[in-house]
Amino acid sequence: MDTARLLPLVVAAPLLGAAVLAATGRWLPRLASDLLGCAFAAATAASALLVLFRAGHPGPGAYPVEWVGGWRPVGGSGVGIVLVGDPLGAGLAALVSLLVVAVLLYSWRYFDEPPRHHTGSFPALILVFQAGMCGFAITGDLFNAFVFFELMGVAAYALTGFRVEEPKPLQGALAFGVVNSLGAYATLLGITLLYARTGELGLAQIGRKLDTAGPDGLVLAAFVLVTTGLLVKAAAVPFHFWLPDAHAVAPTPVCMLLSGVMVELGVYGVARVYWTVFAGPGGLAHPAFTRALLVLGVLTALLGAAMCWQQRHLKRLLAFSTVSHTGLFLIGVAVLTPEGVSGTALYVLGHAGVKAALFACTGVLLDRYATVDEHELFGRARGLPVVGALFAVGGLALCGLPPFGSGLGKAVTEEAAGHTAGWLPALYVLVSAVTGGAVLRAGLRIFAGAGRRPRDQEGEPETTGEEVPETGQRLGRIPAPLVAVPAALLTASLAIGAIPAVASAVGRAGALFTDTGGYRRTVLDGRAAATPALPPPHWQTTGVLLGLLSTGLAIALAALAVRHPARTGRPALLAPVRRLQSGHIGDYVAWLAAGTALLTVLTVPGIR
Amino acid sequence: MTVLPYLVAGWIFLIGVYGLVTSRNLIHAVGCLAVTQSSTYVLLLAVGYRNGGTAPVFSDAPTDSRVVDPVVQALALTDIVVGATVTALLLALVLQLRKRHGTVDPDALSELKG
Amino acid sequence: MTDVLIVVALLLVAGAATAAVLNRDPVRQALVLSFLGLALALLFTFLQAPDVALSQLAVGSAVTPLMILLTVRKVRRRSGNDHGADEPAGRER
Amino acid sequence: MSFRFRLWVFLVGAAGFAVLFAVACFGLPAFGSGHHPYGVRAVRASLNHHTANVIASVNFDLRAFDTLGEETILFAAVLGAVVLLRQTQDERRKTPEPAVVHPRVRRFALLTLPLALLVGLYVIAHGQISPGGGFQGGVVTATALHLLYVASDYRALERVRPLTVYEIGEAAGEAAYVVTGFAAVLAGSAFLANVLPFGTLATLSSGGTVPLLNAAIGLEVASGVVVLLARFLDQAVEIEEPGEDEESGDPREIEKPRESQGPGKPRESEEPRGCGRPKESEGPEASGASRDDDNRDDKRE
Repeated sequence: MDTARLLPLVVAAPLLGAAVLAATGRWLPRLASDLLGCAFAAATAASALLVLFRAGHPGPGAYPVEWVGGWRPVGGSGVGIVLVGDPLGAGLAALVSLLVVAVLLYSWRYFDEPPRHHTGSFPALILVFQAGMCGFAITGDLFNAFVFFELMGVAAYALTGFRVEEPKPLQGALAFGVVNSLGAYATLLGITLLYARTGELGLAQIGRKLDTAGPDGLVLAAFVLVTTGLLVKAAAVPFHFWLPDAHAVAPTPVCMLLSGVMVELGVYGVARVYWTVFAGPGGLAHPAFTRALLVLGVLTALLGAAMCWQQRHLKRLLAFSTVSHTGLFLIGVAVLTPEGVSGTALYVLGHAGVKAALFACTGVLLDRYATVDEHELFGRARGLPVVGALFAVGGLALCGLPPFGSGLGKAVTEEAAGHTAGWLPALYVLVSAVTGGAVLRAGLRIFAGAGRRPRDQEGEPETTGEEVPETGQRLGRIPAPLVAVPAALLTASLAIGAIPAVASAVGRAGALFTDTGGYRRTVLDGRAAATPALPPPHWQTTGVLLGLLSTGLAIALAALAVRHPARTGRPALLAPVRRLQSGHIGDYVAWLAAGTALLTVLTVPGIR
Repeated sequence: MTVLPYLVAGWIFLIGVYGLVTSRNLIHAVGCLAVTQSSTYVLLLAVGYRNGGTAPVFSDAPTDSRVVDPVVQALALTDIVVGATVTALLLALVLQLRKRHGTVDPDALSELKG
Repeated sequence: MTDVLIVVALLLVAGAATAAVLNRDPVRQALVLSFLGLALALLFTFLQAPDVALSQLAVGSAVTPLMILLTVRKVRRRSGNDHGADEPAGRER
Repeated sequence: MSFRFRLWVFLVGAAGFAVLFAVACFGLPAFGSGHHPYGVRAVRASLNHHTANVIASVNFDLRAFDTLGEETILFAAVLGAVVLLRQTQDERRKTPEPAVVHPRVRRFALLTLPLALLVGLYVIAHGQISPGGGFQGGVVTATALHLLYVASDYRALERVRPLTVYEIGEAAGEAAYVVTGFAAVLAGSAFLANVLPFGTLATLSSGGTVPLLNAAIGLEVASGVVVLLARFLDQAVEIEEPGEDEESGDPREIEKPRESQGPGKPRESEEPRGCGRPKESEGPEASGASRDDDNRDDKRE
């Protein structure tokens, strides 16, 4: 069978699993429903990997392309929906699927008490979430992308609010739902504008039609509106406010998926839409795109890092570190080079493993001590050396320590970004050091009881970390999956950076991804895109040194903070920034509107 | 007339967002979100309309009669279902929030700050 | 003639949407939303989209307002009680 | 943020959006004059597959994959609502009190009920040849069932609404759609390909797999909406939190304005609801079917 035939199955298989679980879950014992969920997720991962393997090996046609329902285009115009298994898209689908398998294994012993009579509902929702994310990664149709965008949204809102007994998850899920839905509607308005102009819905078709005329206000509006929704998902400043609220309160296994891959899919969407639709002469000029994403990326990275440092709620701290890293990913996309894209892809791969592992460790703390508050946990987890070690390794990997995948990604991306603006590598080092340092600081305090006990500060609004365990009662003994899964994730992240074959495959993926004409020809004409010959991304001396520098800085920051909690805790300068994160849905929506205006202002020169 | 339907869609979107920003009741906010979404239906169908076109449903033999664009109608259908389900889910969240927080006033939700 | 009908329906929709937002009471808003659903269905009929009109009628003017009303009822049922019951269940703040 | 500041942030954003969108509007083809290459191709493709309703063809044939995603959104939302609106440990159920209903209301509702059900099923069945289809028909069918609530009371509705069946029906609809897609793959074609004979245009069996997928959606939507509304009704009528007072369990108090719009529903003289239907309450399903819902048995004293 043609490998391309497997593409729709990457979406359909988890859906079938979800339907089976929803129907039979009530009669299945917990173990059976978990096994079933894992089996379907693993089958999906296998087919995604098969597609990826096929896409990674040049043959007739550079990568698998499948028209659902067999509606192949005639003369470059079709009526169907196309799924494209280019290495980057298929790779993301594989990453999503593998992470879902890890998450399902992790939650094996996690929720002690699933909702009665609905045992299968948690794995079923996770499978639907997986289908949405995989579909979004491999679709080559703009409206279809919107459908999957909404699908992953709906599944994610429900999963975020899963623990209805608690007030915080509900509030976080609501902000998440409202802001993301609004972003999605903006995207749909943009899609409609593009349809009115071109009369097409496929990415490749729209791009071709747009290039028959020059850019104008309509194209600009379409770009801004479509990108708004994707940037909301990517949590770029000022669309980011929902993310910490949602990620801090969702059940830990869900956090692993939200921070590990869902947010990154927003970045992927921005890059995908730009490269396939707007990168031609009829789209948005390259300098305008670079400027807009660079501004948003830098703001996001700095604000995320500043907020991350000030958190004492561990999951919130990790959530802000995700915001900050998303900023770095956006910069990697903004520079518009194949190196930038492949570096970012490596960074995302490495980051997914590391961030998921860190959340997994935090989940252990939550279920053991009923809190994820850095101050309250001070020195209490001395008895968990293995978890502590994993947490520390995760913190170091987050700083970009060679040879972790996150380190390689950071090195390659900052090298690529350095060609656009010389100061960008410094930003990468600074942001990695601050976010990694915050994680290390928390790790030192919690697992080693290092330094002095931090005191609570008065007068400032903040989210403390008292929570109710997600397991039925507090854990006495730590079940094996809760430790094995983060260990495996960190190992995978290490492997991504250490095995050169991965890097060269990602390098090829980045080159194919940025070949606008090649994508359109492969999709519409069935002609193979020539694989561009580029040196594969690899470790360079500067990258290694900068990685070591950011790691060293992070350790120094952490040590300083542990030693002098009062002076390094919370600069008064940043108090107004803190207050912006108000938890108020109206505020977040207002910022979304303002962000759309900002994006417009930044991109206006691109149509002249 | 040539741009009125488009402008109406834009107006509905903006007024819905205004409602979300100024809302003092989360149920009302969810209603405003539904309003915002109806702008997308209006824009979709306005884009697909053709002067003098009929509905793209044929009774028997295919004729040469001019029909409006069926694709946007299919998209709008999808959109409507999406909107209703999102509304349902958000209302469920508000309902539980009311139980756990004792309020549906966004100004009074104070658990997540900073 | 069709154009006039479309313009009227458009203005009706714009007015209903505005009213739905400005009615701050959820119950009244649900009723206006129901009316907005009807107006949209009318507009879609004039725009030659009977399929969409039908689903808008079923979803927009029946199911969505109904869900809002049920939510309001649940919410109101609590606030109608004595003040003590209005506090969050079993939780100190 | 203060209300003032928030409003200013919004106004700045809204101004930007308004300018952007207005510029775009004037760049669009004038209303009613655009060219629609995709639309034209879709009409041709639909007629080639003998599907009279082009929208059904787009939804269930050309862009059937979109509809799979859309169906799944509903599926996920229902699953999510079931999870979010579950009865938590600290809540209990109370038996809804028999309500009073005017005989004319009951007669009206009982007459409309079969009619509405029939219309719903008709709309589902004719999806490929006339306006309507699985979605519209599904919603109508689901809403029609709730006329029983208007005609009698919540317990009567619960008896005809064994939720387990509907929850399975929903999952079955979702699975049927995916399995139809897989069947095409097994037949050697692409996923969701229309591999069945197309039949004669404008007959019930025309369109190949379109009626099948349409029926799957109909099943899913009808069951899904029933489950969804049931969850909200449960919360509104039955589930009680600690500290919540006993009160009358009839949400129609706030629905009055809606009802008063309809003709033939005066409420002057009322009789106790439920009295008119003693047969039902003694039927076999009264003990069995209504008990499938979450742990009703252990919560009801």
